[in-house]
Amino acid sequence: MKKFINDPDNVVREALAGMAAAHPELRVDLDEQIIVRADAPRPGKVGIVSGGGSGHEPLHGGFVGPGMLDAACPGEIFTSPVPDQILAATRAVDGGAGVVHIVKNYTGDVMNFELAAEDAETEVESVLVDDDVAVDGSTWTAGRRGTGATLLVEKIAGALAEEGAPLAAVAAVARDVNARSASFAIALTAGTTPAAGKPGFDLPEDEIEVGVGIHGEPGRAREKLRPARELAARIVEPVLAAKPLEPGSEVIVLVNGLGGTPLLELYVMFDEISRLLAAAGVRIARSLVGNYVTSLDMAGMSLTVCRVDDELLRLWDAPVRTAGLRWGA
Amino acid sequence: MKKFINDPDNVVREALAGMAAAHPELRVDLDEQIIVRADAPRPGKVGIVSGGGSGHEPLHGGFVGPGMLDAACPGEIFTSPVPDQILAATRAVDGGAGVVHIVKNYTGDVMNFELAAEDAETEVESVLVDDDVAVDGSTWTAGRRGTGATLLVEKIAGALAEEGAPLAAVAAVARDVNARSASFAIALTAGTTPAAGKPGFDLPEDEIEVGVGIHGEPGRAREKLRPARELAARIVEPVLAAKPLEPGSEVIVLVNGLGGTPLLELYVMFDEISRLLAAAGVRIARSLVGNYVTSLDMAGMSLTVCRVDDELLRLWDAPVRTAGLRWGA
Amino acid sequence: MDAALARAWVAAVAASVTAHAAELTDLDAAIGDGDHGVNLRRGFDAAVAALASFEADSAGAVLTKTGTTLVSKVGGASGPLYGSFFRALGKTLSDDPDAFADGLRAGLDAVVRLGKAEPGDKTMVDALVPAVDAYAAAAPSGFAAAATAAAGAAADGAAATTPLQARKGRASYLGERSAGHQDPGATSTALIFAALAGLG
Amino acid sequence: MDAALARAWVAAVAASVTAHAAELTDLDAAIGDGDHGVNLRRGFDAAVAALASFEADSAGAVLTKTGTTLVSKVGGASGPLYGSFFRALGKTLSDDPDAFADGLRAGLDAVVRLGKAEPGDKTMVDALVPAVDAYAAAAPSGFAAAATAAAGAAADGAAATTPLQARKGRASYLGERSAGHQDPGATSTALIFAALAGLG
Ligand SMILES: Nc1ncnc2c1ncn2[C@@H]1O[C@H](COP(=O)(O)OP(=O)(O)O)[C@@H](O)[C@H]1O
Ligand SMILES: Nc1ncnc2c1ncn2[C@@H]1O[C@H](COP(=O)(O)OP(=O)(O)O)[C@@H](O)[C@H]1O
Ligand SMILES: [Mg+2]
Ligand SMILES: [Mg+2]
Ligand SMILES: [Mg+2]
Ligand SMILES: [Mg+2]
Repeated sequence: MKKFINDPDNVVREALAGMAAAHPELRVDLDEQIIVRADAPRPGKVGIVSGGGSGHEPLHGGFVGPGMLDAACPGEIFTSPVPDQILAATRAVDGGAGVVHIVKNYTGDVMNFELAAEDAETEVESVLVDDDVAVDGSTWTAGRRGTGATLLVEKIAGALAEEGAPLAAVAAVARDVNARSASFAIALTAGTTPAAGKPGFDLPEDEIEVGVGIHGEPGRAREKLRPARELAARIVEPVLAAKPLEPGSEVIVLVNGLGGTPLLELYVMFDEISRLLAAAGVRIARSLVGNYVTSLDMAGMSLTVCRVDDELLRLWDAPVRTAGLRWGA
Repeated sequence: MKKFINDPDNVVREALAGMAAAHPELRVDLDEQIIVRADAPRPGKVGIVSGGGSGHEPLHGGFVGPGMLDAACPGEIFTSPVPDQILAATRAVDGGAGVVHIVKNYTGDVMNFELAAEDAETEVESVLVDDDVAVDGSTWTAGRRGTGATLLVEKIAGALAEEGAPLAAVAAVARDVNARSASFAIALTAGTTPAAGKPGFDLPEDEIEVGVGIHGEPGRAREKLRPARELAARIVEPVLAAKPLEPGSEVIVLVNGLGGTPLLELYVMFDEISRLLAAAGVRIARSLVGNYVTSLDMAGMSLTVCRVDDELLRLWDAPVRTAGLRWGA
Repeated sequence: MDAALARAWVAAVAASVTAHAAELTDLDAAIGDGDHGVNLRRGFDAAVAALASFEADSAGAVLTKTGTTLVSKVGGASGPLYGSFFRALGKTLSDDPDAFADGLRAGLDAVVRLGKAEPGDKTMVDALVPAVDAYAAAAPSGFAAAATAAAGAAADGAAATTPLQARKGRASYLGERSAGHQDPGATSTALIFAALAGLG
Repeated sequence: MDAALARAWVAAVAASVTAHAAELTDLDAAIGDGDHGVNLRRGFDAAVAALASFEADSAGAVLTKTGTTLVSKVGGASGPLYGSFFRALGKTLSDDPDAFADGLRAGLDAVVRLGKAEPGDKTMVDALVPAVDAYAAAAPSGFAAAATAAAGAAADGAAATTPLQARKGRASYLGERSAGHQDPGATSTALIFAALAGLG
């Protein structure tokens, strides 16, 4: 394993210290292990807290700031945060209007956020993100995973909260964005966690994992590597199957790198994907191409498509000022 | 080789098509192979053109837009653009006030930009970027390479040009930023070009290349992998040796990923580097942590330090609206 | 169970998960995210450290503290689950230090309440249920015999997860591909009961 | 040299750089950026394509067009250098179709003017200089003999770059580590002269 680390056990803490040094506009509490917007809590504003395992940067810490999250609580790598962190973050952003927890649907995240919400001194609305259509939502699984749509949920809910909307409305728009979103991912290589010290799985030179999540786990199936055009079709098909889009639908598209894939290749994929969506009569209203919801150094990409209306687009376009996403401010 | 591509020969063209689809606010000319700001040419505004081989994304195409570049001309992967492209870009942004060419100091880039400048119908000022202090600038080499400082030069010159400054002033500030900057890079693994299909060099699990550039070439020396703390010292030392900084100096720091290194690790390195700079009495006025000047999927990072004054900071802080760098707009 | 035995158990579990950390992590890498060994090592090391400065004269207090520490330090799925297990066990023992079988049952109930897994879902529950049952059945023969029976049942339960397809936790995302691998959480449950048996 | 022979030469170079693309790329990967083979294949394929629709009855026009196409299609260091070489050669032949030795000299001068490399810098110049000299020396014996002499000298010149430390181009960044590898550009120069000799 070759990584810029000192000790696998301290990576998250040291990276947090780095964030603190790089972003004086954030309040980073190394003891509580949380990242908080400098001006939190804002009286009367609904607080938005998210968090999850580390290794997905810029998610979530890179999305703390005006127009998006009020706080993030990063767990150890690929390990959900503990209730203490979540509680500390909830307290730090509680401006008296309640707090939304944006929780990616993983057993560990759900349970830890649940324990924290039970102990919270303010009203908490938990919003589950479960956009990954590679996993079916039947009782045979822990349910769909939360992946790329998390960014959209955080951005749009963050914009509404910034406008002063009440708790129920912020939670509702977050759930709405999740319900409108579908994601699917492909990995070309496994990522390496500092603790494991070796790739999560081995893949032959001509094989890929299809339907992977963002925790280095193998996907739903192993398939042959194919040209970008065919991979794009492989990825668009389940997304459209899960959330059929009528011709004329407007969508936000996120072509997201999993950490080890060059931007150049993400744009090649965006080219293919945009053709396929156009062929399906879908209009790309907004798009984002880059590494946003990563899985350490995994080579691969995910597609997230979210059907939007004018109000959601307005909230998407609203100013946001964070380390990882910034416009209009 | 595992990549999201169709055909190695078409990657650059297809990625450009993807940029065109993802960024309707840009004008992408697939025939001329250039990316141009939608409102170019702006009468009376100095045009800024940069370019170089592809594989360094978001550099340069991701830096086209208000407050930064007016046009970029991406060459084939790791291959400088040809004079025709550069000329087309120069024409497209010529608003009558002359055009600045920002050229990274590589033999191929220098010669191709030179041929284009000879044929240009407008006044052209060429600015060479040569910040990589791993290479000595003696007559024994082609001179120092242009790497991370390119981003700073493009940002600051772009801000001044946006304000309507004349050609000589824009070129002068660009040269000044370059002169104030020093960079040094370390690679943990080699990147893979689509054409070569295999990593540019082999590295044992416990070795790194020190003093690498951004074209997959081996570095100045092969050394043992060490903890982040020691690697930070290894990288800060030559930078400070090349551009000694008096205690109290203010700097912009860019901790830049080479493409295959997780953001988490870049923040660990930023933590270490900021401590070393603080110990040297240097004040980090602004910083940027992320993948900006990449070398495909190379795992590694570079440090760029640029000593600034109030005027340079003002220009750095000025609004910029591009795919890869955005604030205040 | 008294405080000293409870402390010894926690210390033995900490030693065991440290010794088996790589194995647990490898099992988790195969069908999960490769952190189970690290998670438990971090958690039980923290529990041992917390207990070192914790004055308690009852097993109930020791195990409740252990559970609270696990919840605060582990994260992931196993943190709240094992944390709740030890908290519920500790609470039962605080009421009645001799009700170890009941305490184990309360711990199991807490795990099921939180995680909603059933036997056969390929989780720690597949080791926990037979272990708790075996302990209860053998309890009349005394602690040592009951702990030994529980350890054997937990090991068998863990081994029996191998052919199963997971229906809970991260392994469920793999669908049929989760079959053929032993569940990491069931494996660590077996270690916890082996440590208990080792006290006897 | 007439137009047909010039076309045949360019076609032969295109075939040769295609056949040797991997080798050139490997040489460039060792001390450069691994694109020299791809660059030249792209450039000479484009030259062949451009010539197919280019009506020209003189070697001068054919080679000037070749040079212009290389400049427009190759990029990198080798594009402007080889482009200038062929343009200068073509221009000389346009004035005097028999002045091939002078044309080569003019091409070499153009390369040196643009790239400022001296012999011993470990560049294409190390193959070009001996090739141009050898051609001039053997020119009295006729084209075939001169081309053969030039090809041999270019190959020797290319081989002689191996021990050198580069002082120009990307390989110079490697310092001492550039020694021990043959220069890719000198190698492609040898291919260009081998193609010339093959026409005879
Ligand atoms: N819903 C559940 N109920 C009971 N046990 C579960 C449940 N989900 C997961 N587990 C157990 O947790 C183990 C994984 O723990 P760990 O790797 O530490 O957490 P994570 O899955 O969050 O990375 C699994 O092997 C399984 O035994
Ligand atoms: N200044 C120079 N003068 C002459 N030849 C040069 C010079 N710089 C580089 N070269 C030649 O160019 C070759 C590399 O060409 P190529 O790989 O196509 O371009 P790049 O170096 O831009 O990737 C080198 O092997 C060398 O022979
Ligand atoms: Mg985990
Ligand atoms: Mg090149
Ligand atoms: Mg796990
Ligand atoms: Mg090259």
